[in-house]
Amino acid sequence: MQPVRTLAAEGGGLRHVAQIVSLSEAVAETVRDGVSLALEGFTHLIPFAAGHEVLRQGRRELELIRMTPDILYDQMVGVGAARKLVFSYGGNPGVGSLHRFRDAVEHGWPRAIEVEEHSHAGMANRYVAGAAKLPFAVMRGYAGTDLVEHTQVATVRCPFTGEELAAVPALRPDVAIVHAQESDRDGNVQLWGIPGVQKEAVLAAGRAVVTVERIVDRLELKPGGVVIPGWVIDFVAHAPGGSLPSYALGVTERDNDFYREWDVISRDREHFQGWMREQGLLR
Amino acid sequence: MQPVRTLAAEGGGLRHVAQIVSLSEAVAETVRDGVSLALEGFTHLIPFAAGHEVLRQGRRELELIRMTPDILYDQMVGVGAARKLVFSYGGNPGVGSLHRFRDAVEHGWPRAIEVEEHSHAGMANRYVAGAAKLPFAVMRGYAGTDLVEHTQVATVRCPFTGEELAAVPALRPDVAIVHAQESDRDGNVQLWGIPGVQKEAVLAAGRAVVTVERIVDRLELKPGGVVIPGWVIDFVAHAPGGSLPSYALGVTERDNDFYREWDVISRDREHFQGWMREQGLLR
Amino acid sequence: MSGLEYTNGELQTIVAARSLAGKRSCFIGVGRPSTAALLARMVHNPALVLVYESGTIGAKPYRVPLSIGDGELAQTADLVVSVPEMFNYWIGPGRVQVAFLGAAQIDPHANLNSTVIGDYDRPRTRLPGAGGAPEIATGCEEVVVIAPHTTRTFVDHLDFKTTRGERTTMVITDLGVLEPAGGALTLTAVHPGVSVEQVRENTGFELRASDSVRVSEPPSGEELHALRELLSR
Amino acid sequence: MSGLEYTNGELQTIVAARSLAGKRSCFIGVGRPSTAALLARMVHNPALVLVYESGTIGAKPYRVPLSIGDGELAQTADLVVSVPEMFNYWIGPGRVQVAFLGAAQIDPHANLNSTVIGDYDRPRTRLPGAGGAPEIATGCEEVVVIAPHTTRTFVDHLDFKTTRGERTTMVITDLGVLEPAGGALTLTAVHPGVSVEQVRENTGFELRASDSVRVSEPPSGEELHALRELLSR
Repeated sequence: MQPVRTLAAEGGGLRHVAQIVSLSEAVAETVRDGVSLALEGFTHLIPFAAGHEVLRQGRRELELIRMTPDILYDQMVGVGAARKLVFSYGGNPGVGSLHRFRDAVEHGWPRAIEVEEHSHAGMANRYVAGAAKLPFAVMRGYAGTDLVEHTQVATVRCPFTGEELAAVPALRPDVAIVHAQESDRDGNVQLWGIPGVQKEAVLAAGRAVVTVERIVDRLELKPGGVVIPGWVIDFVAHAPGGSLPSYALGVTERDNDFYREWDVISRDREHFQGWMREQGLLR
Repeated sequence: MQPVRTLAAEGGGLRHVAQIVSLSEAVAETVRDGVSLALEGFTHLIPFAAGHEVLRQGRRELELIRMTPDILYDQMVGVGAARKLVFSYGGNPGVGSLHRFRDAVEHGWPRAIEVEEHSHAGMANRYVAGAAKLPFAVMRGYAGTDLVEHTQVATVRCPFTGEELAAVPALRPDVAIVHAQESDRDGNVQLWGIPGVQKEAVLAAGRAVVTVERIVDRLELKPGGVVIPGWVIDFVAHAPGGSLPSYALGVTERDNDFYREWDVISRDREHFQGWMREQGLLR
Repeated sequence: MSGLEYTNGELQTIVAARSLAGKRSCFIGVGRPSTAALLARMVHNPALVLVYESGTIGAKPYRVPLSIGDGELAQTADLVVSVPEMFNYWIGPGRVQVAFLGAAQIDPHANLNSTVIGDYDRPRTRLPGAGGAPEIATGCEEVVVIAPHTTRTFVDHLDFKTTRGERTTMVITDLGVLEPAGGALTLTAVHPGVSVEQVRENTGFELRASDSVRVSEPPSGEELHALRELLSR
Repeated sequence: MSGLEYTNGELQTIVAARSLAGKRSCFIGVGRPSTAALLARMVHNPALVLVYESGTIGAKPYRVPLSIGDGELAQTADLVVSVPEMFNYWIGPGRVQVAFLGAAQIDPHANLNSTVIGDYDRPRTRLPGAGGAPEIATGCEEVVVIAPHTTRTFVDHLDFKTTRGERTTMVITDLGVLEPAGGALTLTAVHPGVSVEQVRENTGFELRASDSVRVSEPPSGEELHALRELLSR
């Protein structure tokens, strides 16, 4: 792997052609203390390796954005890397609670954390608006729930029918990182299987990083393949197995046992810290 | 081909499972005089056979909706089947004018026709709103153009930033007909190549018909394949070559010569009528 | 009456599966709802379309998935769509008929709480949050809630109203079945061996019972066999 | 100076192709814009990303396509997206750098008319309409207009303002090149053998000329050969 042609950035939101770099370079170049950071992947293709690299580099005060925080954000919140969490479902899917997330919200351990929560439909539409560079999205939802008082949502009236609808503000993370099965040497990326909101997250973000299972000479379009061209990505990094214990369809398998095991590891503060230290994710 | 299991229609916008019927049955069951009818397909997969069947059945007073009227609507407008045309680009792509469309608008021949025009972005977002069953869509556009005075567009203000944006009303055609490469025997449809707004048109419409090149035992997902499940389709009809002189990627080829020839056929009223009679499209 | 031994949890799943007979499509999360929907496809309704919020429509999993995004769901689905498309084109417009939802708290109007126990800003228990529930509950035609029957779950006032209850047609618990009547959830069935009194004791609000409370049909041999076979996969 | 024979139409295409040197992506319609963009990929900028509103991004057609939806565009594209996605995720947010547009009328501010000649309700000539142009012209960073140079095309007042001219950086005609300066299109170059006076005679508004009107570089042998080869495919 070597860097590909790089064109100077110009105005208008156009980006460089993606550079293929190491994961540590990609993270060091984009993720600074205090940024808003979206690591997306809906159950599938969760960018664990990238999130762990953020922790290895010791980043703190992050605004972490993710529809489904999952184990990855439980780990990041648990070591105190997050100032704020923006999300729509903070559970360990099929297992139960995210204990570190709960501990942070319930007891402020290891630090207090600001929470902004939405419904899935709200978060998805916030990403859609961000990808379209519109300031907001219109949807039916939120009305009649207590979410209205506790999150960023407003109403707009349809100018044709008079119906009142919900408006959610665009999500524009400083940085988005997603994981995909493959890229070519120009940083064009393909992912397949459950696509989640990864394309939207990349397009909504100020800077985008994609970690990939493999780098190939030429992308062959797959059934269900979602292609993201290299010129809307800043960095591509080779990170085989980079979504484990989540999975990359056709390449790795979800480690369901680890999802269950996490319930035990994360339940206790010291057990959690010990495990994170062993993994080099906490100093 | 035989009808598949049909469940009784119930409330809530849920439909029957698609019935596989002949093209003439599909059109007779759905297209009545006066309906709003969207025949979609963006250059690719234009449902010519279905549109011709509408003419063979003598339907009139139609509100014809299509982003790019193309030869098909030139034919339908030219025989006087349309009361109104809703569109965004009325040209013969790469060739020039649609002469029958022009004659109708410029001279009211063979009848006066009401016109409602939008930009492509506006039409596309109108279909998106229709598919989502929202009353309108928000976009940037229209502002500062004369379209504002001559079409259905309004403004909404972003409740978060105060920015004023364009609002376009949802499109909800009574009937949508699209063409696809294949369906299975349950009426699940797959199309690939340029997908246009076909999925949106089907989902936005009150009733939906899909004509297909072939009916197979089992759909195999193709690269770029867009699947529309049979339970949001009313009728599937076998119509091989049904998008010619447009094309179905991988099955038929675009008849570019006919697109050029149409310029000659359509330029003159009598030549046009003679040709349409020969084809059985005008009595 | 089969005379078979079973748990009330098993019967709860079986009753939920029965509610999907004759239905066209069902939106499901993980856990018991997923088990019930797979059981429905095995026993009552092989054509039932399963929809998971991960974007898999028409999934045909052989095993009960641990997560809503398991690979098997994508591989067996009729189509797989993005999350925005799932909510905007499929859930929102009401294209999915029945939704199975769970909750930590349920009030007499079938409103649900899955956000916090206690005060929002200083919660006693922070729950996972809304997920897809608010828009699923207003988008789908019918909502079936599946929940354990305790006084902690069935409460007079929710600590947080995450999801509206207007479209709820049935609440299936390990003790019986509640249905809305006259604006409030009403006990319409008890599982065999459960008394109305026992259900009331486990309900945190004043529970009305219908004039003729039914007794749930116990599991048939086929149902029980299929359920156990499914869970052993 | 090559001394080669060529038409001003050929030079117009070649000048348009040159404008794409160093650019990253270009939105193109059919006809001369398509020819120019393909020529740019052959001669000046093999990495240029071609975007057609049919949804094909990174198309690499061997022949000049007749329609924006020809099969070859889909088959050679890096990705193919739906029309809504094209406008909402790619054009609207400004991800495409340059747009080539045509028009039936152009005013001094580079506003374009492609809707009607004459009154809207009783048009003398009904044109195709807006298509993608209004949002392309406000979404892309730079707009290059390619048009024939006649008094019918360059007019003081448009019969219909279809598309706004603020982002237009260049109008390339068969007589020369106009660029915005001080709020109005100004003649900055004439093609070889064309006088400033001749351009003025063919412009329906008072045309300013820059202090130093350049003469367009005539086609190089490579450019002319590539263009003719392209059109013979």
